[in-house]
Amino acid sequence: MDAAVAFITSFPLVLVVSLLFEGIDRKIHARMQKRIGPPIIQPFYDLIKLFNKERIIPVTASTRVFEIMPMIAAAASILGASILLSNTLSGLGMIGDLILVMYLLAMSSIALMVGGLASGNPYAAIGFSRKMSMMIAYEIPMFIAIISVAFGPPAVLTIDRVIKFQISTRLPLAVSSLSMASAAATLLLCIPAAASVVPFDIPEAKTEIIYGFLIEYGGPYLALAKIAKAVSNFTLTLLVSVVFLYIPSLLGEEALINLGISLSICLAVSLLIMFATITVPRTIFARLKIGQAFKFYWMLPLALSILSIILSVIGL
Amino acid sequence: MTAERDVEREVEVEYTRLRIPFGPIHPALKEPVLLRVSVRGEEVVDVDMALGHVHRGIELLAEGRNLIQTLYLIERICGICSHSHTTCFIQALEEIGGITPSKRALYLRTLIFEMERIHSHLLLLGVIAYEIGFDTLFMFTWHVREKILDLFEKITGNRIHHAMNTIGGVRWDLTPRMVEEIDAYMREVEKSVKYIHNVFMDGTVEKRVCGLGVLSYDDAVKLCVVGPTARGSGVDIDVRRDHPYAAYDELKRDFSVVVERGCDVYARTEVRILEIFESINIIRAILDRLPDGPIRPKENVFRLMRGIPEGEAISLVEAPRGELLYFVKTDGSGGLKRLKVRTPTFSNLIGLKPMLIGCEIADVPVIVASIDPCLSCTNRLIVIDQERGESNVIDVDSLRHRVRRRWMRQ
Amino acid sequence: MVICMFRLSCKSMMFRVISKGRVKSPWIFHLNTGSCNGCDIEIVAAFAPRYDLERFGCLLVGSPRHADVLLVTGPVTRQMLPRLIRVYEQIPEPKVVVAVGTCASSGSPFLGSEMVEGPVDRIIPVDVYVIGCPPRPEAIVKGVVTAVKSKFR
Amino acid sequence: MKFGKMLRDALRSLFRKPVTVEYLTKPGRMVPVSERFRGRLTYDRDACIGCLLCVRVCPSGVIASTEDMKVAFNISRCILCGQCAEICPKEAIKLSTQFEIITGNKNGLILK
Repeated sequence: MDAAVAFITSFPLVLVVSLLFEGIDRKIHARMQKRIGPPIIQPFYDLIKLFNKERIIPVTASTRVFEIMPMIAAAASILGASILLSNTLSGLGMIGDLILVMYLLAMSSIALMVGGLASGNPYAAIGFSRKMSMMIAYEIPMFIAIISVAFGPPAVLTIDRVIKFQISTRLPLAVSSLSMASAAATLLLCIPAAASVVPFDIPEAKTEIIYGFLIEYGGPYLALAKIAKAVSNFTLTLLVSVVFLYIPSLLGEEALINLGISLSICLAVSLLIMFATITVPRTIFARLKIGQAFKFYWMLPLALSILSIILSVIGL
Repeated sequence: MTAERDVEREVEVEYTRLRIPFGPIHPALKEPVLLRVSVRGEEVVDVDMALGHVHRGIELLAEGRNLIQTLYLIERICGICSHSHTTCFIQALEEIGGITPSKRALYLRTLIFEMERIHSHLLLLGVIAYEIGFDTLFMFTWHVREKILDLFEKITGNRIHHAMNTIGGVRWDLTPRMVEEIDAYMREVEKSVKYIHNVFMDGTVEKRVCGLGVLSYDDAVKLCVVGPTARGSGVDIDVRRDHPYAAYDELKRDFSVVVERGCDVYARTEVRILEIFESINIIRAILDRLPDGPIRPKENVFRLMRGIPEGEAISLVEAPRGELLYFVKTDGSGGLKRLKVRTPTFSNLIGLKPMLIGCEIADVPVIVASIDPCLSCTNRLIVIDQERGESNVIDVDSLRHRVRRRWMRQ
Repeated sequence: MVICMFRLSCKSMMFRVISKGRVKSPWIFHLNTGSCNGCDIEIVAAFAPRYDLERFGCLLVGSPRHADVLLVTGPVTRQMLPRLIRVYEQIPEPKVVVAVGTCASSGSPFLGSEMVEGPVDRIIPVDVYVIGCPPRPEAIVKGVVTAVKSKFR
Repeated sequence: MKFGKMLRDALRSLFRKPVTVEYLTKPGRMVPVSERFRGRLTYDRDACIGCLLCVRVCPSGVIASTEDMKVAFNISRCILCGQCAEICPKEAIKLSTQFEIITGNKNGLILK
């Protein structure tokens, strides 16, 4: 497929799929709590409503930053998701696009943080400082895990080449070697924190600091922030499913010919990943405190990611 | 030298602290209270409390109304422990009027009392789960609570305000079918509460509630905290055992007072969970030994009200949150001269300060919830002008005059 | 002519989509202005599994900036009066106010108290009153749904 | 210390029927209202003898006497305690089991 066409068509696709994912997540969450829950297309209703609400900018806010940051956040996460998706579909890879995707994801959450801080609300300030420490906790293991792909058997940081490597070995990357397995585990452990769901929703804890940096956002800004969050959650799960668990590679060369089938398998795998790393934890755990979360991330995922890099240097 | 360093430290604390108004409108608080929390980083260094957001002037309103009207008015002091309030008030009236309710009425009063305790404790367990972000446990607990509310609706006709008490007895009787239903429900509730108890020992929950909000035994005695808050700190007090009222005198052997020595949030939570089991035991004993007889005097309630002479009495009950005290002074013609209510939360709120200082921001809602604050109980007859920061004491007589005038106007 | 018709139909389509979005996702902010907790716990019970307000798309939000529906309980006490007005102003348009419980609707039985500033509709416009002391969660569910449908459609 | 004690229960309830009562979405579904439920007042004007006992016991000023020695009710003030129904000597006031008293206009709630 032509790269430009793939890139452009992936914008609406990313939006629709990530919102659907969020709807499914909410539905399953509700069913696990023994209730019916909202319809699956609920996020669409929410967005339509939010975009048509009044814009209120608090007096204490620095207006420009407050207004622009949600847009940057949404743009960055959509761009990241569509780069990932289009590079999966089309054979034309940009060199180092894995790092680019990770950067854009981090960028989107940083933009939200800064925008929230600009609102001047004390709760937003606490949310900012909490998110900052959380990002230090989870971004480092995540980046190390991604970099270990470059040290490992695929020896590249390009999505397209990683996929081709998996197809050539006819095995998903996470199964192929010990180092990649631990890198995949690191990423999976980091998803709840990056998506900021219970037990790691400390920066947005509703009952403690009332959504943290989102407290003053309302109407269209909140809609943009919601899009940014939904899309970046989707991107994270898709990233793991494409880079580490590319199940279509079991089909061999056919995976590259029947793009539709391989894409739908990828989406199904990322849905499963979302269920396991976002929906289930937020149903069965209580929220941790920031110190405890920090300790957890620097105990387990960081150790795992360093292990993966050591293993891949050794060549396991 | 050390003094200098202290001053230096104080200046630094003053410079780096952030004052956060926690409430009065906050999703963690179902009722408005304002906690001015000063934090440094995540650590709480100082707490200041401002009450009075739910102050409705009930004690004053009661003085302008007759006893029956007051009975339903004071039921609206609190929606969670409404039966405790009316029981306490009615007991005082009966003492003044020399009316003895029948055995069956007393047993029924106790039955509703204990059911209310179960419902209140389950509600609190749900709220604690909600504060720590454990939504599923919250949903589960509140679903179990629905069963108790169903029973309330079947027995008394409303889920929250039971309107069970009347002068000299109770208003609704139990039918044999209801007895069976209560028994069956109690079995279900017992099973579910055992499950909830198990889930409260989950790792993430334990990380959030253990070793937090410590209120030592000495502090608890010094600050006169009551109810489960005191019992969680090892203070062995319970009005039901110490000054038995209603039918508790005869049910003494069917329950024991739960005392924990953990002093933290978890201890207070566990006291409540174990008290639910004790309440179930009491309810079973009541159903076994429910005496026959009339539930209320044959006389018209209006005539009974007229028959209450001038006098005063103090009454005590053990509400779900602790000791509840009423002082009632009647005027002999069916009205009240003075009503004074001291609610358990009023005593317990003072205990919050030693609990909160030194904890993290994340712990504030959990600790506040752990004393089970019932602020609508607490806020009465303190007039404080918050905006100007001055307390505005209005002369009682002029206040009474103004209130009468408004009541007439409407 | 045809273009005009097309534009009109587009516009009406847009309106229909927007109103559908509004009806289907009312986010609720709950404000206690001195109630006895009865209504408050019934509102929370309406979100519990038995009644599950979330199946209508409702969410209980913690910040008035996110909300569409304001549920007010309690006769407005003197200290909560400025806060009620502030919260009402903080909610972005369009918004709906539902007075839950008898004391929010008419102030009874606290009418005549010096500290009660009268029922909610004396201070902010109220769209739907749910009478009851406290109303059953079902009544609250129905109150929210009727309010949203009557105002946003 | 064990983690995830609710996992089994949560997964099990995922495949079970939810406990939600589908009130409003499916007609006729609701939690049964008990017989003793104290709902909206009903008033039998013919049976009323005008003793005005109900006016004196009402805690919230719902009931007012009219000129022809009967009473009128302002239901928007009613706290549903049931004391008026209890004290009425002729059983002219009763409590129905109707619990949905929802209105956009309070003036429509005057009962005569």
